[in-house]
Amino acid sequence: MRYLPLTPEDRAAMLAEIDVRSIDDLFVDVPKSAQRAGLVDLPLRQGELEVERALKALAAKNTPAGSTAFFIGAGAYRHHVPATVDHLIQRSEFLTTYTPYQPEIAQGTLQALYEFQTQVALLTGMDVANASMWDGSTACAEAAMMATRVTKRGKIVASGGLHPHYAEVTRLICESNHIAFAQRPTHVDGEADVIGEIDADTAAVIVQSPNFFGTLTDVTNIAAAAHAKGALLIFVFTECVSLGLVKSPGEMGADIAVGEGQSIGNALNFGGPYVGLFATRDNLVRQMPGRLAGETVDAEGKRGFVLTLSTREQHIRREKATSNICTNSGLCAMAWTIHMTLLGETGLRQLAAINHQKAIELADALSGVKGVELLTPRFFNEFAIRLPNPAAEVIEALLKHGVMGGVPLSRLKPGVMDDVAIVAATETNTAADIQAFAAALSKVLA
Amino acid sequence: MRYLPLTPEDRAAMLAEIDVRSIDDLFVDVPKSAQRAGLVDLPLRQGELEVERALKALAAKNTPAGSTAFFIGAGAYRHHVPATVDHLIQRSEFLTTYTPYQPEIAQGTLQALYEFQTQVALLTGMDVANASMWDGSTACAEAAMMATRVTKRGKIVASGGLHPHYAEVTRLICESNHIAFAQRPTHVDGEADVIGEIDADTAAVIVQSPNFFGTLTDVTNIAAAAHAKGALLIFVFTECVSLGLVKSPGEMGADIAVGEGQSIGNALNFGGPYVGLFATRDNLVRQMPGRLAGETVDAEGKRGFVLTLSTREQHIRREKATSNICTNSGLCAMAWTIHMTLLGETGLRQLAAINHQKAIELADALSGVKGVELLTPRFFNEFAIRLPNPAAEVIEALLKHGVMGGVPLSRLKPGVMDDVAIVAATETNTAADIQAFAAALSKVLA
Amino acid sequence: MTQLRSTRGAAGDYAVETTVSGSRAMLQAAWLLFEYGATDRMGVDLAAPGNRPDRLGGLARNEPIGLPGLSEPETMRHYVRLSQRNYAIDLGLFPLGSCTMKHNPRLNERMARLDGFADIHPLQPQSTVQGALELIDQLAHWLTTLTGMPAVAMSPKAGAHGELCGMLAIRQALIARGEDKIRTRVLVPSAAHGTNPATAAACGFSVDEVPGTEDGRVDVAALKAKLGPDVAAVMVTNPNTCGLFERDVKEIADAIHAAGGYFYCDGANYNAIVGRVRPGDLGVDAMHINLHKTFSTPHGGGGPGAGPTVLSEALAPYAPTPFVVRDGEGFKLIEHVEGEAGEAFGRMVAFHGQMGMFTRALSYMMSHGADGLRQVAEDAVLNANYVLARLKRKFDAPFAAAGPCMHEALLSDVTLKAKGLETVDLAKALIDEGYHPMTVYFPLVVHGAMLIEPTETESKAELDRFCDVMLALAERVEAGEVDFFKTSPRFTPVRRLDETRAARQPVLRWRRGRNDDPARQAAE
Amino acid sequence: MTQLRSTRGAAGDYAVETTVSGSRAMLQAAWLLFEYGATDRMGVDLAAPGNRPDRLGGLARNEPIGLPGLSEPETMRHYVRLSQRNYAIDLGLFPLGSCTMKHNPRLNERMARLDGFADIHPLQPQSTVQGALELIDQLAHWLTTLTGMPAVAMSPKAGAHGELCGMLAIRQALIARGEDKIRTRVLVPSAAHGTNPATAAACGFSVDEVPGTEDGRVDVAALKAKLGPDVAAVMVTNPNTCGLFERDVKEIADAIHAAGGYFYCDGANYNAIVGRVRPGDLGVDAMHINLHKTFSTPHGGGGPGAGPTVLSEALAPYAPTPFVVRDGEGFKLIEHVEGEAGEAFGRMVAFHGQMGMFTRALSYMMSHGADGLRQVAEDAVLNANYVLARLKRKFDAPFAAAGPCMHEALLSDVTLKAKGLETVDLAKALIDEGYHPMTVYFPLVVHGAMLIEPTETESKAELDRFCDVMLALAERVEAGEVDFFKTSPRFTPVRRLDETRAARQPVLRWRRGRNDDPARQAAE
Ligand SMILES: Cc1ncc(COP(=O)(O)O)c(C=O)c1O
Ligand SMILES: Cc1ncc(COP(=O)(O)O)c(C=O)c1O
Repeated sequence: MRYLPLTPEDRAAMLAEIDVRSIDDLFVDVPKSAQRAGLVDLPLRQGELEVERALKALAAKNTPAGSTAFFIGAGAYRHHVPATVDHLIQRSEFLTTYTPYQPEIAQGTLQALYEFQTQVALLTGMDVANASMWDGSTACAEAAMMATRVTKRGKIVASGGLHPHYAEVTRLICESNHIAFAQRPTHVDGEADVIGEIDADTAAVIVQSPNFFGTLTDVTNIAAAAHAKGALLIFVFTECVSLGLVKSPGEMGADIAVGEGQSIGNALNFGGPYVGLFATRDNLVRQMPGRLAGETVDAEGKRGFVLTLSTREQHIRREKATSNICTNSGLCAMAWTIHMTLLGETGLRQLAAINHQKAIELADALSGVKGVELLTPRFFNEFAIRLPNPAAEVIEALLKHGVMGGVPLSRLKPGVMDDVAIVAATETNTAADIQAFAAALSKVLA
Repeated sequence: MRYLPLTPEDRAAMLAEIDVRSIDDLFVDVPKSAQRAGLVDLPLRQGELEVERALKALAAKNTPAGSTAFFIGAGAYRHHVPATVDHLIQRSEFLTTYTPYQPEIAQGTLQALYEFQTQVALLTGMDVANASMWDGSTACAEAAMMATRVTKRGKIVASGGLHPHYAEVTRLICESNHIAFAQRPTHVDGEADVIGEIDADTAAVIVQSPNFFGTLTDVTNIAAAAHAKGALLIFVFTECVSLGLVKSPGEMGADIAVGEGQSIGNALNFGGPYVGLFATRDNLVRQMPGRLAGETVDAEGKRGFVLTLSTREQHIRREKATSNICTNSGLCAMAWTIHMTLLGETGLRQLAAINHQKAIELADALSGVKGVELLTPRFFNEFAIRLPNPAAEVIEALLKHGVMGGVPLSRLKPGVMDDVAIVAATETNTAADIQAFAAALSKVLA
Repeated sequence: MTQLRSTRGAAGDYAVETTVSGSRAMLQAAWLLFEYGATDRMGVDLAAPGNRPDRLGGLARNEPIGLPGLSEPETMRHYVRLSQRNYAIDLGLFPLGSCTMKHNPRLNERMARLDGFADIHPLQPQSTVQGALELIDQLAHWLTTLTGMPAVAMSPKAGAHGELCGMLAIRQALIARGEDKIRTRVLVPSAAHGTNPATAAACGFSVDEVPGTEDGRVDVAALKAKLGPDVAAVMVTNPNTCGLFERDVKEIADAIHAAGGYFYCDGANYNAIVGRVRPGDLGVDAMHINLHKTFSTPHGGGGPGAGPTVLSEALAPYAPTPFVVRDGEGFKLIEHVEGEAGEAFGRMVAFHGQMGMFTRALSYMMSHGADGLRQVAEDAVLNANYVLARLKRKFDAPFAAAGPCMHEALLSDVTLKAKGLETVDLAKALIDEGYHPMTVYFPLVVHGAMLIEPTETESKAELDRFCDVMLALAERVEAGEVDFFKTSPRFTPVRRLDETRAARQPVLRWRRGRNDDPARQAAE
Repeated sequence: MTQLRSTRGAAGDYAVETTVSGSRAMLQAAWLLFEYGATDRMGVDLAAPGNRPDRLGGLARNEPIGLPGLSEPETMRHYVRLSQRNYAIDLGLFPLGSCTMKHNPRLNERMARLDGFADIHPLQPQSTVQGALELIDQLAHWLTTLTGMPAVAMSPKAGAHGELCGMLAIRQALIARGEDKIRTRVLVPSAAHGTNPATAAACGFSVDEVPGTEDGRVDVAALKAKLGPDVAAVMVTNPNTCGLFERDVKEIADAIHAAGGYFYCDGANYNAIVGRVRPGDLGVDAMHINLHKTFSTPHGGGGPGAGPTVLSEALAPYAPTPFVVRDGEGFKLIEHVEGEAGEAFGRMVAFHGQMGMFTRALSYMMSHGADGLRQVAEDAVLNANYVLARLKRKFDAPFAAAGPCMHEALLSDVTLKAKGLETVDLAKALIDEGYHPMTVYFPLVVHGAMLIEPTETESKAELDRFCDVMLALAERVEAGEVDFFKTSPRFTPVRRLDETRAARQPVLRWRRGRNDDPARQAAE
């Protein structure tokens, strides 16, 4: 087998050195009844050619986003990732290395993470960021748990605009830990709605901007209200490109900013792997989950980087750790930081501006279709529309016109606002795509 | 522009340091009349996204071989190249380096070339090989010229089975150098035909096996005949995988073995870049064209590699050089040597056996189609068939059945044997492909 | 200016010449991005945005962000240079015990990047992603068949997330039984990986540590003694973190089941038994599988991974959403707790899990097949035992008498301590010899532990070279060459790093002026 | 065994510790494939071949071949380790004059690998490759528009092959004029690249060398004096190999035309003028364009490249086969000399040229556009002049007074010679500083020439660092630190290599027993 270097002669020599007769002698500790003599009932080994053929056949059963006029967002966004990014993250030295536990031979990863942390902190306007979480939704749940540790309180309040998956994930973790999780009713433009729910046991409020309906919210007042009651403000974003154009959570008073980083550097990948971004204020860093790269010096006084503050982590603190996370999203973070380096501030701002303009163009085009109502008052690159028919049916019908026209809200929140679809535009959409969408929608609704 | 790091401020500062006022001052030596003020009439710069979109649209106008039942060979062969190969040749250190003129920082390329040379020598059964030529056809022409230098004679005799393109290229170079080029008439199985043409002025005979019609020939007697008259035998191959299964040119008495290496490590690429293999005997090495890596030691006695015997080459010997080649096919040679390392002798033999068996299967299947005659008596993975209709028409008709069923001889040799097609099979063809071909051919000929 | 100096006082007396550039031949100087990037530089060309009036509702960003950019060529160099400061499997042996650093085939990378897998959105209409759902179903089939378990939850993002999945399924089962308020204690062996107790705590259980025996296994008697009506589960790693198979695994399973609890098995070491032993035959209720360990998806410098979690009949009904079911000729993704997923404990993550890792893992499994995977386990175990056999001559192997090891060999620091050295010193000397050190100081139950996992993708020749080096270093230990070890590594881009300083005075991000390169500051 | 030793006698007194493994931290030992591969090992899994009786006609191979194989993980390591012994553009400045080592965008790599370009056979029916033909046509359009020439031959495989193309077109034109037997002499300046005389000779011309002037240009008077009825062509490089623009290019063109010959322009340095100056406006009859220089296709350690050759009205009819023509809505590939290609001089290569390079080059051109390409030329020239301005203070720049340089700056070894040093010594010291040396000893017309081509993809900061290093080294030259230079490089995987020995006792391949590693032999 091509991945296995041992030859039959090697194996024989090694068994002799170990002083056993056969490989079975090395498995003596396995209960007899659990020893399987034969092979499991699965196909035998195959060459690259055969495996590639089979997997390509599976891939061919999917419709790539890029082969359609594509307008789905709702937490994952189709952006153009420069070829340089994918080239670099495939370098053996990044791809096939481990968590940088031996810093002297992992300065590459460590410096890149240190730079990543700095970029995330700058982008969110926060003091400090960690080296990545699994994705935006688990980052959100971790933020909630962190808030309970910081405040020693037992309740989390979430807005009705929080991404439904994020809410489900966070609710699950909270409730498993006997933390109350109160989510406000679904609302296109109601982030401030959380204020009334804040009480003396509230650890944090979770608000999202742009929220699930694409609505932008100035959370400054919400943060003030939370702080007045000793609660933290957790700011969630699912489209990190928005931060190139809109006020940062730091600026608006967030204590923890978490979100999905997929938009920068990472492909859609049917939902994963993605990269959770997690940033907070300096004074909260010791309650932060996840790995942290930090600066130090070597024996000669030269600058170098190491993983640090690991007494927060499971491998040191065990059941008292700030999180159970171990393997994170290292390579996705690497992709993120490389893409962000290519953009720089000017590029990011321009990319964000393009996204916003495309979304406006799309909103105008769709609003012009009879029966379509634009629901989102302020948006970045995504908004909700109300349709005259159930959104799921409309979206399905659009498919036949080569258009993937968003996500029906009912897919994520069954039973609520069946006639609403969430629609996103990015720099990858051409004017022709937008026209095709509007035209197809007219036909479908006709 | 993303590839240009200079900023406007940089440019100003640099002009100041150079002590000129504007960039135009640096172009003062260009005649005024040739200075162009404006831009040439071509599109302006575009981002990655736009360029990718445009080029993907062009690519989509082609039919990839892999999307059909594919049986074209005739000098370029569709083989499976392991993913490892393409990954490795894309490493910055191989991809973006130059000819290893500074050996202390080019040991990677140099050692790989030394290994490549050794592998080519082993495969061909020759003493020594160079570091690659542009492709098989130019290697063939170079071999002819080398033979004239070695023998100081003025005539080259080529078999009628030599690949028509190779013959054209070699004829052109010979005739430009006032060397007579005598090619025997086209013949499916007539390599030995050259013997009668050898005279006292013959520098070399060029024979091919498998030849253009796929026919295998034992050239031992031809070599003996050439040697008897003081001429060299140049052995040509276009399918280097064949050497895993059949006798090597070295074994059969060749003085120079040249051929196309594309089959190993390299994609079809619509004809290029490919990699010319060039091997010869030790005593002829100083007349060899192309670069050579050789072993030496460093100042501490450690083994190392350098480019050597460069007094043969244009940059030293100028008009007396053995060739004008400079840039060669380095990275394709790298791909070749990596693929060959993955195969090893056992793998190469097995790959060759699969190819041969697929070709037999195909020959049997096609012979079973009414009106089709198998012309090639002994073959490796390619053979000629005679069709009842003009081959070009049949091939065209097969397309509609999703079959690329070989090459009509008329495409390469117009006017000769219009009813003959050259058909190849490789490990990439499934039994279903072969059946599809036979079935489609039946229909087309019905 | 250029200067000859001997700065290595602390590191031994090695005369060193510095360079003007700060680079040394191919080892290029690597500045921080922030030290030479600029906010107005970039490595992209973007179309001009349109100019319709914005719809940001006054939320436009006014303040500068401060994100530096670089041109594309500079970006390329920045990261290529950084990359060369990393060790990697592709460079040499990476015998990190418990981490399973095996060869990562590039076929898998190629497959994961097919447009049909990489360029599909998790919320596309299901009719347009049938191939993706089929792939998940196929992978699930491989995993359940290999493990002999009836069900698998595919969405966990990593091993620890899989642990969470298993423990939440257990909690849900307890809720169904009305015992969730009672059964709140989870037993975890002292040798367990940190994620086990952390996970148990992360979903609200209390953790009770079970001691180990002299021979590196769970103390079954002690475990039984701790069982009771408040115990929800035991979390046992098998093969365990000492590299041994828990001989009494069935007894443990029976005992916890008899006590009304569940058996969570940490499957991080499943690579030692894949294709040969089925956890389903051992009484396991839940076990995560690190696709990034057993099934070769790359570790990427820390992630991403994937932690599909197989579940017993008892727990299968509580598997989280989403999951894939067959639906006539096609496949359906069930995304909500209601309806077909009625008893599901909920959702662990946005969308459907680590598709990119699924593709890679399936590509690996199909390449190996049933035969190859069994060979994987056998060669992994053979390689570890071979290393153990060679090294135990010069190192203390605390459990070498306790039966063969599985996929990893465990040593202690006894021989080092005797000479005033520590495990870390040996590790740093190994670095100079061109090897990534083994896992050090884990498991905690062995003093100065060195856990060596060669994996099946190492050749005998490579293992012999490694053992030769280890034995040669052991001789230097015996010779008491303390200074040599304490000043290692010396051939690395940076020397031994001050981790204490990093933790005491944390500098977790760059800030202009506040933390420029100390060497540079000194030079100025 | 490990040993402390000081072996660097010849290289200065640097105490060095060897390792047991032969590796040094991340610099891994790299054996020859033949020293550890085996003929029965492999890194592929292949299906079982069928078993029909063979049709080889008794030609089956019986003797062993001797080709070693490695498993896939070992293969990966072998080449990753080798790769790290290479310098590359992606690592740092690579200022090889005349070679144009500029940034190689990865977009181009991605585009060239699209199935629609990479997985098409050159002999597929033309109806199935219309996109490929269109791409060739588009690229031809860019090249002819940029150069202002009416036609371009696309099939040449490299620059030298393009030279051959141009010279064969000239020969064909002479044949058409009935003058091929008369006009057999080609004038080539003494500063020309070796491929120029070699190419002229390779197609049967005799070469007559034209001297240069004091200021680094062609001696026009001398050239004119050599013109005559037997002259077929002049081959002039412009910008020339001294990095200067041939001011009198039009006079040269007029003179050769008046004398009945043709003007071949070596376009290797076209990158200095692309988008700003059109060779078509200078009287050029033929000029090759190295896509691997001006248009950024990677050099790949020596190749492949591509050398499309633009042709004047006079030569266009003789362009070689194959070529692409528009055919209604589509495109047609003309493959034979007969018919539409009636006057073509013939075929230079199998198939149709370097498609893989065409895709990359077009991707680069489209990215830059007309505006970007002009900026390419300007920045390339600016960068070179900047380096020249800074370096001429400490180095002899023989033609600095002869006007601005174009894309490359030329120095001589005057200051080195004065201290008993040579160009090679400076080059090797540069290596230690992390730079690839400039082109050395070319052009031949300058003693110990150092030809520095930074290209436009270098930042000012990088150029400043490079100049700082050069100037610091110049100080060490002045200080007469001969030993320092002669023992450079010292930070490389191997020290200075003995090239003389390699040429005197050529060892051009590995043979068992005959050439094992000398260091190993000594050790045994
Ligand atoms: C024994 C053991 N359990 C659990 C884990 C956690 O797995 P992951 O890192 O994928 O979250 C690890 C990882 O190192 C491990 O070694
Ligand atoms: C001036 C000049 N002419 C011609 C060539 C030959 O080009 P190629 O190497 O592509 O054959 C070169 C290449 O170095 C060159 O610098």
